[in-house]
Amino acid sequence: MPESATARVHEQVGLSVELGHETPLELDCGISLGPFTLAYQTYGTLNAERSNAVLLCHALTGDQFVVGPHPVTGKPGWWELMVGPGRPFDTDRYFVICSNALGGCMGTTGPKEINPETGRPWGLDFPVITIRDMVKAQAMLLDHLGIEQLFCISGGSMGGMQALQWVASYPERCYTAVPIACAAKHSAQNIALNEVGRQAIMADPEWREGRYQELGTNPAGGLAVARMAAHISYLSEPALQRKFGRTLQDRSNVTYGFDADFQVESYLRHQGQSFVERFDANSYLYITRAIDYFDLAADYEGVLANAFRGAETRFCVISFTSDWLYPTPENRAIVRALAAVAANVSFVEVVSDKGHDAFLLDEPDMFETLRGFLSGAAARRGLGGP
Amino acid sequence: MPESATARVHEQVGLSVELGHETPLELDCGISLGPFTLAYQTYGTLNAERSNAVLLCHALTGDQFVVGPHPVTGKPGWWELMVGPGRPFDTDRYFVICSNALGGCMGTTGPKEINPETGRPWGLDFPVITIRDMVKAQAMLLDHLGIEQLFCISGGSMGGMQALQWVASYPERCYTAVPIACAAKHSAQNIALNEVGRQAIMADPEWREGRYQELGTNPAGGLAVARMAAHISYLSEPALQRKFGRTLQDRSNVTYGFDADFQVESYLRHQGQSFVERFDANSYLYITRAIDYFDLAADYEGVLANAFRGAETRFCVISFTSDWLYPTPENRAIVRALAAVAANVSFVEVVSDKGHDAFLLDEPDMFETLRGFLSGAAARRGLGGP
Amino acid sequence: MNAGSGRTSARPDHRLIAELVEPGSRLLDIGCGDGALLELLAREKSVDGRGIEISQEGVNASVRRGLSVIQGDADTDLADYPEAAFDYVVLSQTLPAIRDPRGVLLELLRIGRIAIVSIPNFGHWRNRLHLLTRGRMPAPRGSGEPWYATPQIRPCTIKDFVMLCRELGIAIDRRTQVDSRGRVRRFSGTGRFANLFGEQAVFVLSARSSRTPASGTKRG
Amino acid sequence: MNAGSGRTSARPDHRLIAELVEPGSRLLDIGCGDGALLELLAREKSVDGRGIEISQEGVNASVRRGLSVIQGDADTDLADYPEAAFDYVVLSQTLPAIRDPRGVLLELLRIGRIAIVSIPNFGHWRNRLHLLTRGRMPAPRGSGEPWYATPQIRPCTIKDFVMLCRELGIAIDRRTQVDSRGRVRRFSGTGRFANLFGEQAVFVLSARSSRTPASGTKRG
Repeated sequence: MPESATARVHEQVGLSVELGHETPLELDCGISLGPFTLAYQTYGTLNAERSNAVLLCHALTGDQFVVGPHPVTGKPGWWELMVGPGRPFDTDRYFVICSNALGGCMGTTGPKEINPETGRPWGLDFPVITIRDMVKAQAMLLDHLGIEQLFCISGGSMGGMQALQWVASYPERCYTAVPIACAAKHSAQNIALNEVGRQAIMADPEWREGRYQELGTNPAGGLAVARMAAHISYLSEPALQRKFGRTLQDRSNVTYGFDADFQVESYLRHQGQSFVERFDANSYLYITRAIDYFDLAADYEGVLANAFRGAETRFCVISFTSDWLYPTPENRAIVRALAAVAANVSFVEVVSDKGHDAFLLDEPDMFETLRGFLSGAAARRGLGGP
Repeated sequence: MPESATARVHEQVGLSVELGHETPLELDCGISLGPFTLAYQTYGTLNAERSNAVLLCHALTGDQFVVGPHPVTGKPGWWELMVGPGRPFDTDRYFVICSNALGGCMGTTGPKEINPETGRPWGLDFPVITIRDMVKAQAMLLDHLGIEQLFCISGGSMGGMQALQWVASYPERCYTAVPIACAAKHSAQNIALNEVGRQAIMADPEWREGRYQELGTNPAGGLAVARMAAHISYLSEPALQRKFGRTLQDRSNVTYGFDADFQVESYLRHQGQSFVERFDANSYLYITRAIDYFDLAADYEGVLANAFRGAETRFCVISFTSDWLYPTPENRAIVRALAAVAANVSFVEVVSDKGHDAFLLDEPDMFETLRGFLSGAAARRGLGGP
Repeated sequence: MNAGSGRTSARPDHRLIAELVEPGSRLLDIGCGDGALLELLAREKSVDGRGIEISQEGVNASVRRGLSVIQGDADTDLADYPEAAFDYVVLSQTLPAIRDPRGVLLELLRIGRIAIVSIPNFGHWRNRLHLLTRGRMPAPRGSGEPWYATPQIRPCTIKDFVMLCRELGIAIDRRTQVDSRGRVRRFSGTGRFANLFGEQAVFVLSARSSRTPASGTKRG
Repeated sequence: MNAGSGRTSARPDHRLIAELVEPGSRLLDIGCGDGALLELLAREKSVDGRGIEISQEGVNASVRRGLSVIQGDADTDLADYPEAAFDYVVLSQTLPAIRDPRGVLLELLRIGRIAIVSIPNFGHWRNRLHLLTRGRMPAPRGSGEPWYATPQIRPCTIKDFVMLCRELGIAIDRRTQVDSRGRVRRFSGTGRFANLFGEQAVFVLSARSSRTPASGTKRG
């Protein structure tokens, strides 16, 4: 396989730092990782008091390019609507940071990168990582940047899980936390969905037990199928119905064949195809596994509330009515746990038919909620207006 | 590839008939198919008036073995709880017929069978078929058996779609119809789910453009992934949660690897593995395609009610609260269309957390409803008690 | 079939409705419960009946009797039926639980030529709702539940109902009350005393030719 | 902050509650609407307040004010809070819309030391529900909606409420009524005349040491 597009660009764009030279990252699996690279982007300016930093955590297939254009795809960033001057995460007011998750494939150390001990790509020799490991790595980045306390930790989906883990691991470093469309644990159905994706990749003969980079093959077929299966879970039935219904693709009648007769089929195939151009199959295995393993309560005697006991962080939890990956009851379970320790929490269920992906889309109620929450908190924190 | 298990057994067990010698089956795609084989099973005895016949239609991955043991798997039949002496479809009272769907792989003509024109397996040369084609083939079977009118046409999921098509195509041949957990059209989300399955099969290099039988390969990996993805859609989140939750498989801690740590993973892998032993990959492509194409209203000026206008068939429509593949609103749309032509219809939404597969499981409310409906109709039809 | 025993055991309001209905007609019973009225009408009047019922138990009991009953409710499911699909539409004791009584009344007379509406008084009504929502028999009259345990409803008096019909231009062709002992008394004139002693009232309604408020109607 | 203008514009019932609350205390406002009471209490009494509100508009307005408000309702969400989490729990004008008023009252005094419950009279209540469900301002008093357009509720009189507190062993420590002109009058004795002229009533409740019915209580 030719060196992938992502490998070509990540040295050219964005920031990165090598961490864990002196003190390695102690992973949950028991392995010490260090040194390792964390690739990240920042937007806005850190104020003199270093009190206006916002750390945004990306979802499964996201990366550090919150605002575009994306160096590989040329497309807008994944939270373009949320971050920028005048946006809820106002870059005239806040210093926004986003790092590529540990195990990712946009410059941060992951299975695609070279294992310094062997000089070959890590592949399946890369240690299995957890959401807590990702958060530990981010905390090391903040140490490097000299940021003691975040004004806000936020993210959607897996990013929201990281926000929860942040408060659990470092409550004093989180002035506010905004977990969106997420859960404190991955459900059986969600583990099953991730497992289908992994099986699709591992069933692809070109995957070669994860050694496809060395062996010059490319499990693109399996990765595309994994993406397609996952993508269905990101959308709601009403959204698919409205967007595509049973509309045919560039034809007036069905063809009685296996081409993409329906628009929804060609949309899905496109999703699969464009994904393999920017994502690494082994990274997909590792990051889905980290999500499967996430069960915050399990680290606290099975009582989620204990994860937040004593935290003075102000929370704003947001869910979406049509999200069936992390439905409102999962988000409400977080709110419930916070209420149980009388924590400071706001909660809004946004009415939307756009499914899980709503957190990435134009949802005025989400923007309004966040804007209000952040402004109120910023005033308390003594952060001036823009 | 060695001749598959299904190919080995279907000559030994069950009934089959060659149809379409004189008048071939005119398929919706424009091709004439004939002669072709229909494999079927019967249970109970046809009465002298030939008025007690019940035709049951199986779902995507089902077959004619309604009552077990299944000749390939040795397991019970798919509707064991519904069919038999004293069951709702009481074989002491009714003559129950079930045929393997056209395009299937348990003895009926399909892509796995030999194309008489070439002497080789049909593979992708098999014409793309529709739900209506399946129903036409069944009608030819009834002609062969000398059955003018069915006392009842019934089935769940794709079987329910066939029941609807039966009334639309042959209203006078259906005294009653019981479509369960189905829809009058396949939604965008459902087309997307089927497409993921097809892409998983077609992305498997061993699929060889559908010529795997001749070339001695086996797209088992792709077919297993297809089954796994589909299987998730058959279960509800609460059912998965109750059955598996985050319980680990034969271990006390996660292994930080890609083995099946969670029970739900090994369950899903087992579902995929056991499916490939009894099902043909090309059949999966053809039958999912037939389901995608199903849109009963489209054949009636876009007005579903027109499909049932004038039918004197008595309907009993049943849905399940936790079915997200064919949710209650889809079933209710059928009821609505029937109401619009003032047809004779009963409708029950059974409260169940078992998801789409509830129609195959022990659901006393479903049994009670059906028992009552069939008894009432049998009395009107002049069928004596058992 | 033992029509005699059926006749003896029928509820007074069912018997009253059965007397109103032409033999062989098409009828929809909204809130048909266990199908007792539909069965009575099929047996004694050869009525071609359909039912709508919200409770699973009711639908099952009805289907078991061989009746055609849809699980659903008046607020959402009447729109499915074509105009003039039925000769009669019966709305039995469920009006106070309906979210949009105004819309439903208009629907009754769109899909049916004649609507038969029975209005329970509040006490009776509370008992019935209790049955519907708890699945138990109502407590004996007088031993009512405390206020905080009753279902949430919208009380409607007979007078309220008459005023609404007038506003909608619906003609009240006949009006009968059944008292607590099952005795029937018929009203044709004013409704002044109706609220005082009616255990329940049964109204036979039809659409006026014009929907404009009928100013010439006698005032109740 | 302009406390003066805030003081002038505050609703009479909010002002009354503000007078009852100790400075610096922890308070939960159930059905907090746009957060006006919580903001008043934070500003004037340094109260550490939380809110529960069912409407999206209300939650958004509250969160925009920097308040901590959860979208939810009293029937399901009070169970999440630990015992004695708050000094005060306020239930403002929402009792008649609650499915299980009995359970909710007990919850109030589990999670809070003192409960402040305001009961609207039926007319006022109808207006408020109208606002909640339609998102419009209530029609001027007296021009009420017709019966069939009102939301379904469970009417509760002040007397009903007093009886329920007695049954649950809840002490009524203080009771105040606000009439239609916003004038406050305080009651301590019987509730005989309360239903007749109270525009709304505000009760201050606490748990009795024993939950057995207090037979020695004066009858209302």
